[in-house]
Amino acid sequence: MPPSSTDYVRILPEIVLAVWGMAVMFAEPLLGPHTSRKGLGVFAALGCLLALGATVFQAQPAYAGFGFYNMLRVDHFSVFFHCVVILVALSTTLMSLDYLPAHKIDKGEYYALILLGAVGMCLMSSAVELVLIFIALEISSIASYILAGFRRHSAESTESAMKYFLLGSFATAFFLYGVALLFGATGSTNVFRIAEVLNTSAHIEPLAYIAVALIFTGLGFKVACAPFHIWTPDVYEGAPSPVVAFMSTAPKAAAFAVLIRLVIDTASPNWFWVIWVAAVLSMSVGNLGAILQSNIKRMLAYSSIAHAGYLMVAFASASNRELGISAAMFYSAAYAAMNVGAFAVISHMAGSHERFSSIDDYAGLGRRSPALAAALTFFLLSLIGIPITGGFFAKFYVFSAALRTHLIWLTLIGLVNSGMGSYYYLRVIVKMYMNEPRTTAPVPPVRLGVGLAIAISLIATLWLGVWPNAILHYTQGAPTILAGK
Amino acid sequence: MHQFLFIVFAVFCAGGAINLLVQRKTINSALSLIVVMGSLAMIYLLLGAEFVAVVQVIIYAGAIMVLYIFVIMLLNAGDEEASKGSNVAKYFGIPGLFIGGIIGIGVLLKHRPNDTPLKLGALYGPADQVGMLLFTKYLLAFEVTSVLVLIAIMGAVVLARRSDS
Amino acid sequence: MTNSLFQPWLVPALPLAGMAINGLFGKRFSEKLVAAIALIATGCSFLVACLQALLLVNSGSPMLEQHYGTWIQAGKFTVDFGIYLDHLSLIMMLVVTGVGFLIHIYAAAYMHHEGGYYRFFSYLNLFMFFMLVLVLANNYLLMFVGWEGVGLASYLLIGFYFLKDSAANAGKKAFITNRVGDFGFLIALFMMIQTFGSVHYGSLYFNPGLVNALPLEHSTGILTMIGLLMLVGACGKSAQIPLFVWLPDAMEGPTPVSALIHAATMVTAGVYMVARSNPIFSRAPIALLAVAVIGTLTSFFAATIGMTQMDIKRVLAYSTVSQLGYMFMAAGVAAYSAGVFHLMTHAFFKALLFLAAGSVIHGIGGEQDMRKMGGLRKYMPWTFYTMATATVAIAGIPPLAGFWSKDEILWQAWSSPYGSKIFWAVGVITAFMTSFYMFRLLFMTFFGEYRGEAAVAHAGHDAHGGHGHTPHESPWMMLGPLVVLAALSIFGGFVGAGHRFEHFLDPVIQKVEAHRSALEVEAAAAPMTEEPAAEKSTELALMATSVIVALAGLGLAWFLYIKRPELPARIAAALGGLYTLVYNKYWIDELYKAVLISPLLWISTHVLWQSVDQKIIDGSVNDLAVTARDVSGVVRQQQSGLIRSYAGWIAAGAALVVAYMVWMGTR
Amino acid sequence: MTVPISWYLLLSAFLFACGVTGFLTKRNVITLFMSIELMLNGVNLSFIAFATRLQTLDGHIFVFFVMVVAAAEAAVGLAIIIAVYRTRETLNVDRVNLLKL
Repeated sequence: MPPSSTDYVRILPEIVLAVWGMAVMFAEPLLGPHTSRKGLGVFAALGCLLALGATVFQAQPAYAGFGFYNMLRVDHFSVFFHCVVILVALSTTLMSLDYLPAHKIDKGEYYALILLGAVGMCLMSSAVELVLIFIALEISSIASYILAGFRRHSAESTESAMKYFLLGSFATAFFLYGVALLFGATGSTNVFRIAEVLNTSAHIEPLAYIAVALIFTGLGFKVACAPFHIWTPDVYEGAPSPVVAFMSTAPKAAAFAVLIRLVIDTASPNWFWVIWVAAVLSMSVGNLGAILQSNIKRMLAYSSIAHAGYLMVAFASASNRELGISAAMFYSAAYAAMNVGAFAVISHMAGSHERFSSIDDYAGLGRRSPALAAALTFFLLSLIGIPITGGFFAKFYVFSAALRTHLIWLTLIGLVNSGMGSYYYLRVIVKMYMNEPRTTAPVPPVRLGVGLAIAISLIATLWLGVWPNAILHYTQGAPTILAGK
Repeated sequence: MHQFLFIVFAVFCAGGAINLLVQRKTINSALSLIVVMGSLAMIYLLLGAEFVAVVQVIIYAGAIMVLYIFVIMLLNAGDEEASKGSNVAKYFGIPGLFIGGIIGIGVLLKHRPNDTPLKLGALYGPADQVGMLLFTKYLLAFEVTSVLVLIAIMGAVVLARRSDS
Repeated sequence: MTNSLFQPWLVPALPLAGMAINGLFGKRFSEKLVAAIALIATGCSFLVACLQALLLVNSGSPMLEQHYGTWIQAGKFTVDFGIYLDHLSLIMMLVVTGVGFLIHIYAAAYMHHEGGYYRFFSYLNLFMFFMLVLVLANNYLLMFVGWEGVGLASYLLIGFYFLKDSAANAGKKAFITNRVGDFGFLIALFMMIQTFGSVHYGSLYFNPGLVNALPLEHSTGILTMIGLLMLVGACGKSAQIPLFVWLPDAMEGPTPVSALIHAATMVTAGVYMVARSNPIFSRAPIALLAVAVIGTLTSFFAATIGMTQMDIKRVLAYSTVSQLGYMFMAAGVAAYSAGVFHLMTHAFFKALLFLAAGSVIHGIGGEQDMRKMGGLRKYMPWTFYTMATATVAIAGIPPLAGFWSKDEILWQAWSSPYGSKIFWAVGVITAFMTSFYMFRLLFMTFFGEYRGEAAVAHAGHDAHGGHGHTPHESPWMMLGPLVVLAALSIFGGFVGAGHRFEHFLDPVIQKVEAHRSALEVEAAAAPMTEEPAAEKSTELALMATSVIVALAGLGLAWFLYIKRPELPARIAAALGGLYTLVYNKYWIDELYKAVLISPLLWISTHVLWQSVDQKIIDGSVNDLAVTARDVSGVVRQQQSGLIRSYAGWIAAGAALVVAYMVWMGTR
Repeated sequence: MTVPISWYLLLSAFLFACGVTGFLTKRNVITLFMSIELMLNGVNLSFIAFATRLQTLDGHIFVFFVMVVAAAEAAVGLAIIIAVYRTRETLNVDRVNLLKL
C-alpha cells in the first residue's frame, strides 16, 4: 500500500524545506563567483515562510495522526516544534544576509544547509520511530557541524567545528548504543510500542536501564545540559554568530522534543533524579561560569547551559504531565525567541572576523546606536526574566509547575540561580548605557535583513510575555494527546 | 562449527580493536580497523545477515576506509606526536568507562532471560526481504537519508575546497 | 455618565503614552515640548484619578473591579488584566499621581539644560506607568509586573548620570538587591497559586474570599510562610533591614528622582503590599511579628545613621528608611491604616524635603555637603520656609501632618493587641532622634554663616556647575510645587484626626479578631468596654510624650548647632569608636562584600575559572597527599580546551548515569 | 555447537569500549575519528544480534542506516579535519585548544 496524499501532507513542511534547500544548492553554481548570494538568501527565507504556511496547513485536525507507516505523527506537539524551528531558521537566514558578505563567506550552500538542517530538526519533533529519529538527529547535527566551521579560514571557526563534530559524533555513538539496547530490551523501535512495553510488562529487562541512560547521555549532549554541556562554550565562541543563534535554539528545541518523547513521555524508569541533578548542575555551572566571561558569545553560551537547566526543571515536574511538558514547550519557544534576538544583535555588531565580540565592545552602545542597544537590552531583560517579556513568563510557568509538583528545593535553587544570572546579563546592560564607548566608529547601519530578524524575535518575545495565552493553550493541548493517552 | 567460527572471528575482531589502540602509526590503526570490519562482516554472516555483511564489506571496509587512508596519505599523518595527555580523560573518563563496562557486562551476564543459543544463520535476512522492508515500512527514513547524504556532500565541498582567493 | 470617557485604565495609560511619545520622538523635540508632553500626561492622569476617586467614594460601594482581558489561562488558574480600585488603592493612586505631577513640574525646571532631557522624562513617565500598574492591579501577578517595572525604571533613573561610576554602580546595586527581595515575592506568589489557585484580590479577600475561610494560625503554617516571603519582597523594595543598603546609594540619581521614587512612591510599595495582604498577615501572627520587629529595628538603626551623615541627601535617605520602618512597625501591629496614613503624610513632607534639598543644591551650585552650607535662609527664603514646614512636620510637632500619623502609629504600637510597649519605646526614641537630625539638617543648612566659597569647584554631584558663586533662590517653577507640598504637609494630617482615616480604610482592612476563638474575644473585649475613659487619657498621655520628645530633639539640635556649634565635633571625638561605627553605616556594605560577594567571586575564580593552576595539578599527580586537592581541581579544569578532556567528562557522566539507572532498576 | 546471544553482545560491548578508550587516549585526530567508527561498529553488532534474537529484520535495516550515517559523517569529518589542518598544520588534538576557559 503506497503512502496516501494525507501522508504527504504530514511531511509537507519537510518537503518544502528540502525542495527549497535543493533549489538553492542547484542555483549556487549557476551564479558567477562574484555575484552576491543575497538573492539566494531571500529565496531561502521565502522557503521558510512557505514551510511555515505548510505547517499551519498541516495543523488542521484532519491531518493529525500517524503517517508513513507509523514513522511519524502530526500532533500539537510536533506542529509546535515545527513552528519554532522554522521561525528560527527564518530569522537566521535573514540575519545572515549581510553577515555573510561582510565575512567573505558568501556561499549559497550556507542557506541550503540551514534549510536542510531544518528538515532534520522538524522531523525530530514529529518522528515516532527510532530509525527516523536517529537519521533526523544526524541531519541536524551534521548540518550544524558544517555551519559551525563555515568561516573556514579562521582557526577559531574550524576548531569549533572540529570540537563540535568529534564530541558530537562521540555522543551520537552513545545515543545509538542506547537505541540498540532499547531495541533489544523492548523488541521494537517504535516509541509508542516501547512506551507500552516499558509501562505494562511486569518485568523490564535490565538492559533497558542502560539504554535509557545512554540515550539520555546522547540527548543531554545535544541540549547542552550538565554534565554533558562541556563543549558548548568553545563551540559557540568559535562559530559564526548567526549560526550560534541557529544552533543554540533550533537543534536544541528539537532535541528537547526527542527527549520529551523518548525519556519523559515513555515514562522511562527512574528518570526523575537524573533530570533533577542535571537541572541543578546545569543551572549552577552555567550561571557561575558566565559571571567572569569577557566574550559575549561565550557568556551567552554559559547562559544557554543555564537555560537548559531551567528547562530540565520543567522536565522534572513532568510527573504532572500537562504542567511539566507544556512548561517545557513554552520555555523552549521563549528561549528561542530571546536568544535568536540577542544573537541577531551580536552578529550585526560582530564586525569583520568577529573582532567585536568582547563585552567591552558594547560599551556606550546606548549612545552609539540607541535602537540596537534597546533591542539587546530587551532580550537580556527577557533572559533575566523581567515581567512583560517571554522570559519572565516562561520562567514563571516552569517554576510554578515545579512548585505544584512539590519540587520545593529545585524551585529554590532555580530562583537563586536566576538571581545570580541577572548579574552577568546586567553587566552588559550597564556597559551599554553607563560606560564610555571604546571607539567612536559608528555602528554600521541596520540593514533590512537583520532588522527583520530582530523585529521577529522582539515581537515573539513580547507576545509570549504579554499575550501568552494562545501559545499556552496550544502547549497544553499537546501532552494529553502525546503518547496516545 | 558455529562456536569455532565465532571464536576465531571474535578473536580477530578484538585483536584488531586492541591493535588500533596500541599502534602509534595512524596508517596501522586504519589497517587494523579494516581487520575489525572484515571479521565483523564474517560474524554477520554467522548470524545470517547476508545483506548487511556484504554492505559492510563494500561500504565500510571498501569505501569509508579508503577515504580514511586517502586522507591519512594526503595529510602525511605519520607517527603520533607525544603530547601531554588529558588528566580528566585519564582519571575520570577511563575509570568511568571501566565502571560502565563492568556494570554493562554484569547486567548482561546476570540477566539473560532470552539468551537463546543461536544456530548458524538463525535469522535469514536475504537482500530481497530487506529491500521490501526498506521500501515500505522504512520508506520515509530511506528518502530522508538522501537529505543527509546531500548535506554531507555539500559540507565536504564547502569545508575542504581550496580557497578561491 | 463619565464612564465612557474617563475609564480607570487611563490613569496608567496616559503616562505610558507620554513615555512612548517622548521616548520615540523626544530627541527631535524642544525641551519645552518634551516637558509639556510629560506634564500633560501626568496631569491628565491625576485628573482622571481624582474623578475616579470621587465616583468611587460617592457610589458607596467598597470597590470597583474592571477586567480588560485574560492574560494567562492555564487550566483552572487564570490571571486577568484588570484594575481593582478600593479605598486603599485609591489613596495610593492619588498620592502617586498627585505627588508625581508636582515633581514633574519641579523636574521640568530642575533638569533644564541637562543632557538627555527627553530621556529623563520618558523614564520618569515609564516609572509612573509601572507604579500605577503596581497600585491598581487587581491581582498579585500584575502587581509583580509593576513591582519589577518600577525597579527597572528606578535603575535607569539612578544611573541617569551614567558618566559617573558611582551612579552606575548604585543603579546596579539597587537592581540586584531588589532582585533578592523579588525572589521572596515570587515564591510567595507560587505558594499562593499552589494553595489557593488564584492570585486575584477579589477571589482571595473579597466575600467570601479564599483566605478569609482560613483560621488564625497560632503556629507556623502556609499563611505564615506566604507572609514571611512577602515580607522579604517588601524588605527589598521598601529598604528594610537587611536589604536597605541600596537606598542611600540611590541618591546618586537626580534629586527629583530621589523625591519621587526613593521617598514618596516606589519605596512605599512594600507597605502597600503588606496592607493589601492584610487578611493574610492578620491570620499569621508570626509573620506579623516579624514585620513589626523588622520595622522597629530599621527605624531605629537608620535614625542613628542619619544623625551622623554630612551629605544632605543622605540624611534624607536614612530618614526615609527610618520612616519606612515606622510604617512597617504600624503594619506589624496590625494597624495597617496607620501605616498607610503615615505613608501618605510622609509622601508629602519627604517629597517636599527632597525637593527643597534639591533647590538648595541647585542654588549653591551642586554642593551636597552640609558643612559647606549654612546661612542660606536669607538667600533662599521660600526654600527655607517650605523646608522648615516639612521639618516640623516630620519631627512630629502638632498640628502638622507628621504629628497625626506618627502619633497614630505610636498609639497603635502601645495599644494594639499585637503591639508591645517595647515597640512604643523604641518608636519614641526614634522620634526623638528624627527630630534631632532633621533640625540639625535645617540649622546646618539655613542658619549661621554661609560656609561655602567657590562651591562650583565641587560640582561633582548633580552636575550643576556654572550657576554662579552666590547662592540664589530657585525659579518659581520649582518653588510652586514646594509651596503646594508645604500646604499639604500642614493640612494633610487633619484627615486622620480622630481615627477618621482608619474608618475610611475599614472596607479594606479586615478585622481578624472576629476569627479568634470566642473566649479570646471576650477576654480582649472586656477591659475595652469597661474603661474607655482610661484609654482616652492614656492616648492623650502618649500624645504628650511624643510631642515632648519631638521638642526635646529640636532643643538639642538647637543647643548643639546654634548655641554651641563647636560641641558636636568634641562629642564625636569623645565617642570615638562608636561614632566611627555609626558614621560608616555600621560597615554594612563591607560586611555584605565580605560575606556574600567575595565568596561568590572566589568560587567563580578558583573553582570554575581554570587558571594557571594547571601546573600544580599536573605536577602533583603522584603525590597521594594532594589527591584530594586534585579531585577538587578537576572541577577547575573543566574548560581546558582539550577535546579529550571533554570526552572524558562525557564518558564519566554517562557512566554515572548508567550506574545510577542500573542500581535503581535492579535494586 | 551453538553460541549464546550474550557472547555477541559482549563482543559488541568490548568493541564499543575499545572505541571509547581510543577516543580518550589517542592523540591523532584521524585515529580519534576511527575510534568513533569502532564504536559504531560495536553498536551494529548489537543490532544484528538483537535482530536475530527477536527474529525481526528491523535491526538489519537499522544497521543499514547507521552505515549511511557513518559514511556521511566520514565525509564531513574528514573535510573538517582537512580544514583544521590548513589553518593549524597539526593533527594533534591536544594542540587544537585555542578556545578554552
